[in-house]
Amino acid sequence: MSDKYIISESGVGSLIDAIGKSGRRVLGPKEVAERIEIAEIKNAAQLATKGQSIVSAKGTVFPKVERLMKYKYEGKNIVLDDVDPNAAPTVLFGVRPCEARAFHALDVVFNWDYKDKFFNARLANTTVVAIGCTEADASCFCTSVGSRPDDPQGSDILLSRLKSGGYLAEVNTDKGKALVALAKDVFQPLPGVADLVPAATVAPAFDAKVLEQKLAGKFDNPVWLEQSLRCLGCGACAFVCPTCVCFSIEDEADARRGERLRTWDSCGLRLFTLHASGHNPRDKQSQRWRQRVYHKFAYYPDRFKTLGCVGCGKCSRACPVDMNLKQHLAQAAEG
Amino acid sequence: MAEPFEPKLTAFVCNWCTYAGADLTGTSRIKYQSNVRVIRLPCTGRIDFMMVLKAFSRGSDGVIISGCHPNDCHYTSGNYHARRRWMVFRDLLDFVGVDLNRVTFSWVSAAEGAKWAELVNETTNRVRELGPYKEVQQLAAVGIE
Amino acid sequence: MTAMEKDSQNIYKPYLMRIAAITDEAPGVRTFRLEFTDAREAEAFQFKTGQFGLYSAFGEGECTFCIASSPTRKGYIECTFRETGRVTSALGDKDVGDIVGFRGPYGNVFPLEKWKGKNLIFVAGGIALPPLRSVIWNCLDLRDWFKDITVVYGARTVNDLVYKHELEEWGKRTDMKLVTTVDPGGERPGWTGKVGFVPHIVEQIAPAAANTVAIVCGPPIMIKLTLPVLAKLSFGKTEIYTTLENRMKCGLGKCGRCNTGRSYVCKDGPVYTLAELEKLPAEY
Amino acid sequence: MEALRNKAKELLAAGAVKVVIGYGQGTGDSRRPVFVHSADKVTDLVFDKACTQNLATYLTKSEVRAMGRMAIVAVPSTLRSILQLAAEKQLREENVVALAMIDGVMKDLSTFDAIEETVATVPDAISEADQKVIDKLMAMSSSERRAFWADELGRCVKCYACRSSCPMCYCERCTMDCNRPQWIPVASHAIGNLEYHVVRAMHLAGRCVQCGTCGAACPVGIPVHLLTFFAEGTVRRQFGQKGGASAKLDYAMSTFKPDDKEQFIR
Repeated sequence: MSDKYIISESGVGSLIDAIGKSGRRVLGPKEVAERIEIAEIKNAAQLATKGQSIVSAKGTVFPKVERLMKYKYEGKNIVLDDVDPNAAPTVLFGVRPCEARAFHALDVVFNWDYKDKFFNARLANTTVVAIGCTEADASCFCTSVGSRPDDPQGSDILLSRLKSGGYLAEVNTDKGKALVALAKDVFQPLPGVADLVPAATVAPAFDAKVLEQKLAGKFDNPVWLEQSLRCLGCGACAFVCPTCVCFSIEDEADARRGERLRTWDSCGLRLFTLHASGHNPRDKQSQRWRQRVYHKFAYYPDRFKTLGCVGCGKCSRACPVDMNLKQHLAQAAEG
Repeated sequence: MAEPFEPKLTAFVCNWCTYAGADLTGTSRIKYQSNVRVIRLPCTGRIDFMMVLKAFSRGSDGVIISGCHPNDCHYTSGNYHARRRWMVFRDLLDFVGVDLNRVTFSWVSAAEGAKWAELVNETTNRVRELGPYKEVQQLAAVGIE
Repeated sequence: MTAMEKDSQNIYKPYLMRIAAITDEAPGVRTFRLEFTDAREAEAFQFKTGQFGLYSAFGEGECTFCIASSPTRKGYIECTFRETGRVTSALGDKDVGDIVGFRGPYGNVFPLEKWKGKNLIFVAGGIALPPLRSVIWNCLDLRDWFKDITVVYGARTVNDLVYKHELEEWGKRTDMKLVTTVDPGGERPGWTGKVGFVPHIVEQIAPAAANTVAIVCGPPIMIKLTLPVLAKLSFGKTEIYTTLENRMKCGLGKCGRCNTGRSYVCKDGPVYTLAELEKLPAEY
Repeated sequence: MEALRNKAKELLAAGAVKVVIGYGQGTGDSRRPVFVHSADKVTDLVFDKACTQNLATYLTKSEVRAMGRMAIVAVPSTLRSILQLAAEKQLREENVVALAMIDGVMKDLSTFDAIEETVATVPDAISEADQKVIDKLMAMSSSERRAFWADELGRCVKCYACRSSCPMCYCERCTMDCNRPQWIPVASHAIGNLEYHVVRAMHLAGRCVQCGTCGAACPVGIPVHLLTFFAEGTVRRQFGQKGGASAKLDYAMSTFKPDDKEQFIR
C-alpha cells in the first residue's frame, strides 16, 4: 500500500529545492528550443508538464556512452584499471509513468543472469517521481501493453494532478519515503478523497497477449516486409526508446592507454549482426524490423515475463518516416 | 613557476617536395624551432582531412599541411585535388569553429629549405601566442560517463 | 567469493593472459596458447568443453571464439582464429609473450556424461574444427567412456586443414578413426586423404546411427548439406549436435546481438541439438 | 493531387511501373512515405504542403528496386537527387519516372533531360530560416561557433537518421562503419560526434542537393543539414557547379582546375 499526501502547486518547487539541497541532482523533462529534453531541473518552472521528452530518461541508468574500464601499456604488460560508475544520486522528476515503468524492462536484462554493476549502481541511486498523464497523443499506447496513463508501477512517487491545483502524491517505495523525509512540510495529509484531473484517455489499440500469440505464427508473414519498406534502417527508434537495451562495446586507445566503452546500439542497424566474414544473419531491413518487434513482444514475455515495451510512443515520434509502432502492432495482432 | 607553453605542431607533408625541402633545411644547417612533428605521406592528395581533425583531438595545438607547388606534383595532379579539398575543408573547419589561425597550408618545394624554416617558425610563434588548443583537445573527454 | 562480492564485480573486465605459444595452422589461421598472468586466477579457472570466451586485443576490442583446448589439459587455454576483422587482425600481429585479454568461460557445454557408452562421430569443415577439437581431445582423454570415435574433417585445400600435427597423431591412433578430405582440386601430390565434399564423405562411410551421437560444425553450407545425409542414415534430431557462433559483444546475455528467437546464443548456446536448432528462426 | 493519382493509376494499370513511391497519410496531420503497387490503391497517395521529405532515398534501396520500374512523387529536391544519382551512375533513366510536383502542378518526367530542364527553372535557394542561422553563425567568433556546435552535437546519439534519410548516402558500407582503422569513433561522445558530422559534410560537398531531409530526420533536432549546406555552398561559390544540376556532371571534388583560387595557401 502506498502512502498518500497532497502537494500544493508551490510545494513542487520546495520539494525540488529540498532535493537539490540534499546533494541529489534533479533531472526531468525540460523544454529547450521547442524540444523536450531530460535535463537538469533547477526549479519547478523548468519542468515541462505537457508532452514527452524526445529521448527517454534511460540515460540516467544506462548512459549513451559509458566507461567499462581503462588500461595502460607498461612495456609489454597491460595494467587494467577497473572503473566504478560515477553514479550521482539522482531524482528523475516529472517523467511520465511509462518512463518509470521502463526501468523494470532494463533491469530484467541487466540482471537476469550476470549482474551488471554499472547499471545497478546507477539504478540504486535513482529515485523516480513521475507525474501521471492528463494528455496523450496519437503515438501513445500504454493501455495496449498492460499499463495506463496513471500507472504507479515503477514510480517511487507518483504525482497526479488535482483539480484544485497541486498534486496527489502516492509514495510507493522506501526511496520515495526518503524524499518525503527531505521535505516533510511539502507532503500534507490527504483530506478525504482527492479530486483528480482525469487521466488521459488512451484507447487500447490491441491486446498484447493476443499479439504475442499471433506473433508465434507470423514469423514468415509478408507483413514485416510490407511494414518495413519505408524503414530507413537508422537507429532513431532504439536510441529514444526507454527500454531498448542492446549495446556495443568499443575500445578507444592511443599508443599509451585506452578505455573500453559501452555505447547504445540498435538491432535496426545493418552492422549490428554483421560478421567480419561478411555473413549477416539479419541481412535485410525487414528481418531487422521483425527482430525489433519479436524481441520486445514475443521473446521478452517468453523469457523475462515482461514486455520489452511500455507504450510511450517515443519511437513513433522520433521516426523520420513515421513508422507508427502502435499501428504496426495493431496490424500484426489482427488476422 | 609553470613551464612556459610550448606548442605541439603536427605537419602533414608530401614525400617529394616538402619533405625533401625540410630535409634541405636540415642539411643547410638552417635553425628553426623544434615544435613540429613531421608526418610524411606520398602526396598531398593522400592527406585525408580526417588526419587534421585527429591531430587536434589527439593533442596538437597547430597543424601544417604542405606539398608540391601547383604543376610540380610527382603524380601530376595530386596537389590540385588536394587544393580543392582544402578549400572546402578549411571553410567547413571555420564553420564548426576550429580556429584557422592554427592551420597553415603551404607549398614548399624541395629547394625551399629556407621557406620551410620560416613557415615552421611563423606557425609556431603564432600558435604559441594563441596558447594550448584546449577547446578541441578537451572534447575527447566530454560525453563519456 | 560471497554472492554480494560477485555481484559487485566488473563483469566486463577480462583476465590478462600471456601468449605462451603461437602455431600457424593454415594461411591466416593461428592458434594461441594462453596462460594466466595471475596464478590465483589460473588456479580458480575452470571450463567445460563447448564453452567460449571473448578475447581482447587491447586498443581494438573483443572477439568471440570457442576455447579450442580440452578442459582435461590444465594450466592453459588455446584458441584458434582466422585473421578476418579488426580484432582478429590485431591478434594476428601479436607475438609470444604479449598480453591479450580473455573473458569467460561462457555458454553451455557438450553433454559428455550423456554420451557415455555411445559411438561418437565428429564432422567438421574448415576453420570449424577448433570447437570440436576441444571436445575430441576431451573424449580421447576420457577414452573408456565412449565406444567408437570417428572424425571426418574436410577443408577446401590441403593447406587449409588446421591442426596438421594433431591430424597426423589422430591418424596413427588405433582407438579412433580419422577421415580427412579436401574439396576436389584442393588435393596435392602425396595427399593420402580423400577428395570430395564433407557431406559426400559422410554418406560414403555411412556410420550406423544406432547408439551414435553426431557432432557437426562447419560453414553453413556444409551443415545444410550434411544434416539431410545424417537424417537419411536415421540419426535422431536429439542425437545431432552443433555449435553456433553468432556475433557477440558481451557474452553475458545482455548486448542483444546473438539473440535469435527466444534464445541468447551466449547463454543457451553455443551448443544446440538439431531438435533445438529447428525451433529457432534461421538467424545464425 | 487528382492529376497525380490519375497518372499513377495510368502507369500502374499499364504496367509501365511496378511501384509508385509517394506520400500518404501519416500519424495525425503528418505525411509518410507510401509504396503503391496497384492502380486501385492510388487513393493512398496524397500531396500537400506537408510533403517535403525527399523520397529519392528509396530509389537506391534494394527492397524497393527489386520491385521493378519505379515512379516517384518528386518535389524539386527529389528531382535534383535523381540527377545527382544518375551522375553518380546509381540510377538508369529507364528505371524511374518522376512525377514532379511543382507549385501544385504535376508533370511526369521520364527522361533525365526533361528533369534537367525542369530543375533549371525551379529556384533552389535554401530557406530563409536556414540562411538566417548560417548568417548568424558566420557573424560569430570562431569560439562562439565552436560552442554552438558543441551544444548542438552534444545531443547527437549517432542513430544515423541523417545518413539513412539522405538520398546521397547510398554507400553499401559507409566510411563511418569501416573499422580498420576505426577513423570515426563509434561512440557518440563529443569528439566522435564532431568527427562524424564533419566527415559527413565533407563527403556531401559537391553532391548535396540541399533538400534538408537529414536535418528534418534528426530526432533530437540538430540542424545537421546546415553543415552539408555549408560545404555544398563552398563548392558552388568556389567551383561554380551545383550538386544535382545535371545527370552528366563530374563530381566537383574529384576533379580540379589549374586556376582554382588559393589565396589561403602560403
